[in-house]
Amino acid sequence: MSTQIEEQRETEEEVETEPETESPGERRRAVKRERAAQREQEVETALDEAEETVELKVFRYDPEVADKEEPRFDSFTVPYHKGMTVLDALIYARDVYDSSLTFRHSCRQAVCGSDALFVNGRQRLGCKTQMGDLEWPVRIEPLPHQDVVKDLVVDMEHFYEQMHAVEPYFDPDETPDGELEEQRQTPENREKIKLSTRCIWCGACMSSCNIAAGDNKYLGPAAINKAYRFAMDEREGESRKEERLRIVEQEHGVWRCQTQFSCTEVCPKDIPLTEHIQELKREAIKSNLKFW
Amino acid sequence: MHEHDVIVVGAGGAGLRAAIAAHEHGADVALVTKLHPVRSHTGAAEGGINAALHPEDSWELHAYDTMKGSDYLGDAPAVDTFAKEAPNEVIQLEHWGMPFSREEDGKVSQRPFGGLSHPRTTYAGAETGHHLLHTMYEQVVKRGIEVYEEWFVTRVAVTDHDDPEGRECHGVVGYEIKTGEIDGFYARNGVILATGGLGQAFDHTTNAIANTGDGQAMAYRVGAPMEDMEFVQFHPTTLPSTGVLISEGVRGEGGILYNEAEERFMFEYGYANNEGELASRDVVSRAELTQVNEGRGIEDEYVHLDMRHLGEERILDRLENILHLAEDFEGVDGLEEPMPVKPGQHYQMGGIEVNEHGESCIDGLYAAGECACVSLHGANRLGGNALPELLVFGARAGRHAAGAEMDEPKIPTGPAAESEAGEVDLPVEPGIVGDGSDPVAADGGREADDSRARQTRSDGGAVAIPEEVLERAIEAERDRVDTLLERDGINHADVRAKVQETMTENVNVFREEQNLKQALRDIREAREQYRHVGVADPSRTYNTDLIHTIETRNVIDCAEAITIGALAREEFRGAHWRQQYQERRDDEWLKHTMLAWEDGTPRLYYKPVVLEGHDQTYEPKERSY
Amino acid sequence: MADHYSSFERGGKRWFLQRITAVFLIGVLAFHFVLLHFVNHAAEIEFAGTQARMGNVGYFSLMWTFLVTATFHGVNGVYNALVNQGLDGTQKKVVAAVLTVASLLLILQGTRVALAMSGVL
Amino acid sequence: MSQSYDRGTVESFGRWREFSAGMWAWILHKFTGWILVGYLFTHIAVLSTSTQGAETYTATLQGLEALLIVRFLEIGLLAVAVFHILNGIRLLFVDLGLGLTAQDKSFYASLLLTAAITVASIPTFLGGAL
Repeated sequence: MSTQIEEQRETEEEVETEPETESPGERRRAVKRERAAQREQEVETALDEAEETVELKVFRYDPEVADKEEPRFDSFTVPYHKGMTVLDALIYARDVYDSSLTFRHSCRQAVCGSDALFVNGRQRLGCKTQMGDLEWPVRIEPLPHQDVVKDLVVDMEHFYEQMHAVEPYFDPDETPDGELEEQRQTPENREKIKLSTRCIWCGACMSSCNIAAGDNKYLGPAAINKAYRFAMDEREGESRKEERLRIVEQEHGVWRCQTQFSCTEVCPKDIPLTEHIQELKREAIKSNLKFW
Repeated sequence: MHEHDVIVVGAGGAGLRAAIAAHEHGADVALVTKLHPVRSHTGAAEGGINAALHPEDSWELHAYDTMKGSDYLGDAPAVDTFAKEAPNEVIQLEHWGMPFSREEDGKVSQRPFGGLSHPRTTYAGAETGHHLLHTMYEQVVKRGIEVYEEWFVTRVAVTDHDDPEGRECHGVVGYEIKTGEIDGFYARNGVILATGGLGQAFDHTTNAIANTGDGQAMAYRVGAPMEDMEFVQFHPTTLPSTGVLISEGVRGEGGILYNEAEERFMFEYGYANNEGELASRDVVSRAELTQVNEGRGIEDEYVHLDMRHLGEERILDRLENILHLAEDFEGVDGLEEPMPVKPGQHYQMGGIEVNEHGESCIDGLYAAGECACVSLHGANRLGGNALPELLVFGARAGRHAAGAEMDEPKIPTGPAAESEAGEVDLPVEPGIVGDGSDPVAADGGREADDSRARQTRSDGGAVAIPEEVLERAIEAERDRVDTLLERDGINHADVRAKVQETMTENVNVFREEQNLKQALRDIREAREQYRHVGVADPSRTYNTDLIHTIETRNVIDCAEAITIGALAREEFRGAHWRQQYQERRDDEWLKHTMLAWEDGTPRLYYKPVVLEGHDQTYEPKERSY
Repeated sequence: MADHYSSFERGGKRWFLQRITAVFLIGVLAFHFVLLHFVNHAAEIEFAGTQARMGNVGYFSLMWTFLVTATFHGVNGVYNALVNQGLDGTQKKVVAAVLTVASLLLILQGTRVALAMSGVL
Repeated sequence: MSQSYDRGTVESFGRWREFSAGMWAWILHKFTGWILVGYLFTHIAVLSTSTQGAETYTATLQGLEALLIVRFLEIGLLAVAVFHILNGIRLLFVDLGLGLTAQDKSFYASLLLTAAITVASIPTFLGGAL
């Protein structure tokens, strides 16, 4: 212990004295070189020690950086361990090889919906996709059908606009009088909307949808599912439900769905999106035919 | 420059609730958040929301349970206010459409939870946080509240009076992640920090990667003290590779913990002869780590949580979610093999010192949620108490900032509340490194800290014109970012990893003096290294390298505060366990640990715990369940 | 997006008609194929046989309805496919007009053919 | 400062290799639909010869049927029509919310059934032409 403290003191003294002879910039570069050499060593050992390594082919694009203006794929070799997710591999590549590798991520447990990516030709959440379940090398691209801001980051603005277009908020015909009076909801009704409430706004469904790709005005599976979540909630009341149906039955609403099931297949929360869209179509027809 | 009455930083549960409350009181409010609101980590909360709703239950009982759970380090006015207002907040959420789990009669279900004398935890499946977050974001959309998403707030703009209590907060400086633009958010009434946890100070945490203690660190550096930072809750069952939480429900249903020799160690080593695996979180966490440290861990890292004997049917019925988590995040089939688990950082009880209205000692600077310390949870938070906290105190901060009339607060804040100076034997100097001459100093340096600017101003007076305060803060941030982008330096990730490793190694569940000191030395070294960081990515477009580099500075400040507090507190209370001090010592330690950032150097002092509540005074008793 | 609420006319009715015509067409198309390829082989078709069949009022009306529904179902399908690919604005209006005119011409010509076959013309 | 990269429709649709069952069903339904609507126009055009008299009509039809290529095209037409009908039935069930979880299997079933019916009808179509 004591020796460690002394070593520590020495380094501190160095810090105190060295700036006299070296400029901060020089020192910084020296430290950087030292760290870089050390890091290279560490990476080599890590790659040697790892029983397996896996190659990532990652889409790169940055409108501001000369050699990234034209999109390209970069390869990273990452040591593999059991349980490694696509997100883990990307973080390794970024922290060890290239700190400019850009992607959204936060919770790492499939609830924040930040890291929907196009992995080996399919929309998946990076954090809940096991590297071991994929074919190697693993190709990672930003979500298709959305503009790329940089590397794996896509512009989500349009997705959010569509979500907001369905008036995605609880808005009952009437609320209970008493301050501590709750609205009643049957367990069956809660069960009916349960799956639809699981949406994490990751955008995988929208990206997988051929119709949304061609028709920019199409509300898309996520937004329609959001409308379903409220239209089917018995607490809101009949007149609000009618209004909600009117929103989704516009020309670029539910009718555009061609039941390709691509959204349902990629949904990381297993929401039966196509089923919900179909049910809203029937609800809309029923409410318009009236005699059903 | 953007201008609003109230600026809320962070759009998780507390931020959204605060924004809605301020909006309802007529304020022009805006949310500024580094993530899109629905990406906030409130969404990861599983368990539920405690509130005394049943006629047989009462807020007094909830308050008593909370106070007992806090190991008598909670402040009674906060605890009472919390327990009284939680029911209204829960019903409010229900009125906003939250899909609570329901009883047959259509009423909101409530279930029992650890440390509660009555089943008062309302929930929405095992995804309560997700539903709470989305329900409130939807209400924000309904009200048309402005949201600046993917704007990273890097600094709080505060006047530079010598005494922190004389300072006023006039806004924040934000960095738009997509474009690299730096701009000011001028707050006419107040700034509410609701930035959440600091789990990234540890390398194994249930927290999101975005939980880097930004609010705590920013407030700390402009003079709002940090309170009780040593109290960190560790959850005993998290997956080793990712830190994903495996709910207590597995052990509740009968899951068993085994060591490498397949011994049921909770009993065989006598850690909890009665409760076994179901002993309280801190006891189980300590038992697991003891096994690992004594060489009986699997791969020297974790233990096994086995639920196979429960049978496929029961597992699928009650714990299906757990199967998915183990499969998706660890590649383990819980029906076929035991799941690896180890303790992980889960929740920070301490934070920015505020009163019941969410006010810090700096005028116009508020904090709510996990980044704040009211103090409600004291030394240990009960399960299901975090979500109601962010509702109650988020709403109160929003109302107060919007100018609502409220009672005189009973919890004192700021240096004036000091009851005694603190003394702690530190192995290295804490706080900033060097003389602070590094201009923008990736380190933050004395320049980045308003106190230095105050001392160096040629006219010697305090900058008091609000716009000027913000302008100067914007300039400082532009300098900082320019320098980081232009200069050559090391990757922040190395520095962050160093801090995280030492925190997990030395300031974990077990706290021994020499380890805490080692952590402080490592943190010091990390500060040294941080002076040499640079951002390799030259782009202004979505530069996460830059964002993470700035966050790492916040992580360092938080880690240091936790460690100093842990070294100072010489007793065993709640989540804080010291090897040399195995008892709670009420005679000496019934007080809050406070850290004030004075000219770049943390100063330790204490303030008394307020045990006098609204109707009753709490008597510290032995905490046994 | 949500500022104009559309009525049933905007898409729902055509969607519904597409399904109703589909149900009808499934039966009639199958019948048509079986009758004119399996019962009567296409190669053996003569005007006389056609005239005999079309002389029957029931068969005539079935075939004429077949023509109309098939035209609607087909042309509406084409229009939907184009709209799905993002057809919009003036272009969309032009396409709608062209397709409507084409449909009407087809039905008109089809009717003339049918009348000729039944010997009325 | 901020601009984004639009990958364009072509690149988006270059992803057909990664299509799943439901997407293939959609593509095939559209494709067969286009053929059928095209055939409808052609069919009426051919039948229009009836307005020029019985002989012209009979001669045109039998002349066409004498061509082997037409016989093969007819087999193709049958395949197209059968698939469109079967998949159409599948889609009607989907619209009614029935059997959604088996939507991929019902697509494969439509394909197999189409193939079977087509193969079985070859003798009838080619009868007399060879």
